[in-house]
Amino acid sequence: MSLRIAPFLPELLRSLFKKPVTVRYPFEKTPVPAGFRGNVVFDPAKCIGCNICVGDCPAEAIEIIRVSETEKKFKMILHNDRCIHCAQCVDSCPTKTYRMDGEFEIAVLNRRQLKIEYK
Amino acid sequence: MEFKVQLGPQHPALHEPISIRMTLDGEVIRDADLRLGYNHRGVEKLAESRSFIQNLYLTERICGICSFSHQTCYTQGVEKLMELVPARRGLYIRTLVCELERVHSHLLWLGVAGQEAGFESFFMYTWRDREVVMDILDWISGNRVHYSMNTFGGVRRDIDEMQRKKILDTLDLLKQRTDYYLNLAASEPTFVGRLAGVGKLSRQQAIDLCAVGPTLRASGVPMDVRKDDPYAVYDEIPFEVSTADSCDVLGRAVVRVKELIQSYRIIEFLLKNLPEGPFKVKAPRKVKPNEVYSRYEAPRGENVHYIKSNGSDKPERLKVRAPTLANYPATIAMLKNGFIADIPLIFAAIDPCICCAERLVQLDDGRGRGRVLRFSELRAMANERAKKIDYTKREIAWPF
Amino acid sequence: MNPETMLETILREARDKIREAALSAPRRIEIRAPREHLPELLAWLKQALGLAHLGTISGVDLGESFEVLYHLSNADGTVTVRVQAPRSEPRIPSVCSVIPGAILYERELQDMFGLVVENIPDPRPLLLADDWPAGEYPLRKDWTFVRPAEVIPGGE
Amino acid sequence: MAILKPILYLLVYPGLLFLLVYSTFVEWVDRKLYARMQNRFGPLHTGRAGILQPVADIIKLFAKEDIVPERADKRMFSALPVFAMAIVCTAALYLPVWHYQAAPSPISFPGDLIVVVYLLSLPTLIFFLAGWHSTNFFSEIGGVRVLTMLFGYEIPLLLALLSPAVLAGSWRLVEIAVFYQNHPLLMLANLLGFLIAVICLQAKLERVPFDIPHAETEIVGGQFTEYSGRKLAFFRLLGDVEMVVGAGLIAAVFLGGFPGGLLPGLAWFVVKTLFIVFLLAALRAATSRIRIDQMIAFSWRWLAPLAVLQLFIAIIIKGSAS
Repeated sequence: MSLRIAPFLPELLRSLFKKPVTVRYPFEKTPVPAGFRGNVVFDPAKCIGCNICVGDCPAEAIEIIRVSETEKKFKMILHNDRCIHCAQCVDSCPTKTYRMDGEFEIAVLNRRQLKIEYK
Repeated sequence: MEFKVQLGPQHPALHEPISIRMTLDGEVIRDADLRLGYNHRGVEKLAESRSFIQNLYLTERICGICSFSHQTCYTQGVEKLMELVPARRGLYIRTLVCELERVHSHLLWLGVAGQEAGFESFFMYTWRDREVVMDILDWISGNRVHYSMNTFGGVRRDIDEMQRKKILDTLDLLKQRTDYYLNLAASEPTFVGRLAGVGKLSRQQAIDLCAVGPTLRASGVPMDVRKDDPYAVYDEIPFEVSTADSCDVLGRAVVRVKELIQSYRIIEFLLKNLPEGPFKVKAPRKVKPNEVYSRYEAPRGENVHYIKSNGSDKPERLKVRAPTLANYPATIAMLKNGFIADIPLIFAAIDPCICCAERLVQLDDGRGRGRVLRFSELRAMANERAKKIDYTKREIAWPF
Repeated sequence: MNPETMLETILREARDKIREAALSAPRRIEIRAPREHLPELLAWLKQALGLAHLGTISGVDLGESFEVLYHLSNADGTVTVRVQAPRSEPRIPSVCSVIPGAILYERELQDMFGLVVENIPDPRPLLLADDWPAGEYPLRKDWTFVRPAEVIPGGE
Repeated sequence: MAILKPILYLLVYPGLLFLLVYSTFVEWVDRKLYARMQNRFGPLHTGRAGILQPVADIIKLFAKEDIVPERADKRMFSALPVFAMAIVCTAALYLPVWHYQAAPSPISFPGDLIVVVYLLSLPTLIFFLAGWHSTNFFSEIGGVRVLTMLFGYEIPLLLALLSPAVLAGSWRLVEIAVFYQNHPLLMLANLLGFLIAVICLQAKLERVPFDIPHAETEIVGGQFTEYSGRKLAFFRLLGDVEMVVGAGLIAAVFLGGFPGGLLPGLAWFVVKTLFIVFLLAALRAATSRIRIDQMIAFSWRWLAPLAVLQLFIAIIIKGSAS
């Protein structure tokens, strides 16, 4: 291929009259895809306390605590500051207790606010 | 007169920390040395205390750009240890994501090459079109960077008919744009002038220094793990290994663009021949004592994982060798007798991924100190240290 | 040349340099060799079988001894050369004279396992920090990392 | 009144006030054009369509901490940005915007073309000194590159500016401009020289493809590596003012100046300088940075001979006309 003078120029000049492709993010948002892995959501009613998710979680972000001695009731503490959003808990759970939502703006100023309790 | 200079670990041309120490003679580099170790995370040691499933996500996080490469390399190694035959549809989808990742990585590289050469418009355009691939990966896997698609025995998500059609449609746009960039990069005089003849690495040098990937292939050695040691379903797919004979940065760019075109062919083949059936099979949790040497052709070259199991659910040893580490000796050879102006290009031409290459031991990560340093304290520490250094004005050669 | 003929050639012509050799998996050959003849063996493999590409050098801590694996590849397969060095005398010869690209892997071995690579052209530490204490080799099994308690910045 | 006019001239138009305001506007235009050519928005949020973004950048820099390296020559280090700014602003006063032959400007004199070119090459020297006095390796390399590049583009620029002057038979900017207003067709004779001058101006402004002295991927910030805060703000503003003055000079010499007195002259000034800024922005977008040896080779192999050719064309036309 031979060298030409300013081969890029036609495309550049065309772009001058096109709408920019930049998404003005905080003002307009693109929708997240259907299978997006956002925050972990836990359904305490379905949990059987098998603790597979605790063992499989690569980030050690899940704690399952038994609420009462007599009943099979559990609560989950999610350390969202450690969570890496891999959704392994969704795959590992035998009773489909977990799902992922589409939220991605989860940054906060205080890290402690990311500790979430599901009862 | 010669003088010694240190580039990095913080430098605008280096997107990640690495230090190049050079002996300069005016603008010419006489000698170069690399200092590594600014980005240690202790992945290999950590992997020994994690279960196989947890390591799936640990290996993925060795690198951001080639996350799927490391994960796939690890996954297929563990599958061999488990003596597990993955589902065929799963393997097709896995290969599809591999190739999509290659496309996104090579488009990214084209942009980086443009940026390092000061060709900002080229950078903006290639990255704009890279978003198309990122969107495809987004549809398939849910997220843009860490796809988390692999699991032992197949993949975690199926792709449906609509996604298949959508990918095939967008592929045409990508093909067209890649052709345009190939023409553009090969005909813009200032860009070609910067790339041609820079960073020479002869065929023999490339082989001796164990270079991998496009760096090796641009020196005329047709080594590609996909052909030499086929994994996943590459033995069923028709494609060609791209090489170039010019042994310089331009050759490496050409190899990458040719690979892009091959990748489009592969993606098209995969989508048209996608077999029916399950996309994953059930995997055992424990692994028999054995060892495996898993190879994978990442966008940057041959990626290697050596995994040894001891019968428990944790690996005995996981050794990771990322392509960038293998290319460092070749980089030093390329830097010698080059110009300062060529450093960013030569360095970018191996497509360095420093966080990939360094993954070993962590000493203190700030968190381990038990206290958090304030900015003022850091500054006081730096001043304290600076006072101890004897600054005598360097003797500098007048270059004329 | 397929892996089977490669194995035959190795068994036939390099008998004196190896202990045993076998096919371990498809396209994978394993050779056990004494560490003394390592550079000669690698030079022979490179010259006779074209095994010029060193994938990596993996070190494994077996307790009593260290195992060092040299993964060599050509277009037909991968040959893993396995040598052992006892913990009391952790020395292996350098292969940089045969394969110059091995230098970084050998330096990494020195850092991580405390193996002494004899005749290495460049013995400086590769990956560890400048103020890393001497005699600590992180990838040995007896080196354990105690994870410090997590501190969340910002106080209670 | 007789005193008021020079004061207005110095401080308001085309002096300091106009120059500073207009140069920030020109920077905005340049950034916006560059961004739109790359399919981006460019500055967007400060002011209407980001028009105040350059001002905001300068204000931000003024508010930042100002660090002088310990080993640097402190007086030189601090004085250089102010010197450079003063020199370029002085050069602006010679541009024939307000004054015409009927009412010449207070400082216009026969031969001011040479003075403007000279004043415009002084900042280059100051860049070199700034780099050299920073005692930083990257600054020194940048400073040396600045000087090396000066030898590349200065001669072609001077030769290219000479040919319209030869054709007009004067060395005074006003007279050159008036000559081409009266003979607009002769402007075409200088087309080649105009293109050379635009390319050389790009090199003088150290913009892509000639941003070699402060190529950030190679030598960080070049001669400005150690500069921060107010001093860096001065250097940044200097670049914008230099762009206005350079564009104004080329417009005055090649494009027939700014006829019609105060307001039409102002309009012409804006139109013609923006046209040149557009050319500069397009050149910046369409090329990649070249190496210093390639730059020198290019300017001596192509620019200088072509500028000489242009000069011959001018002399031949001049000879055949008289």
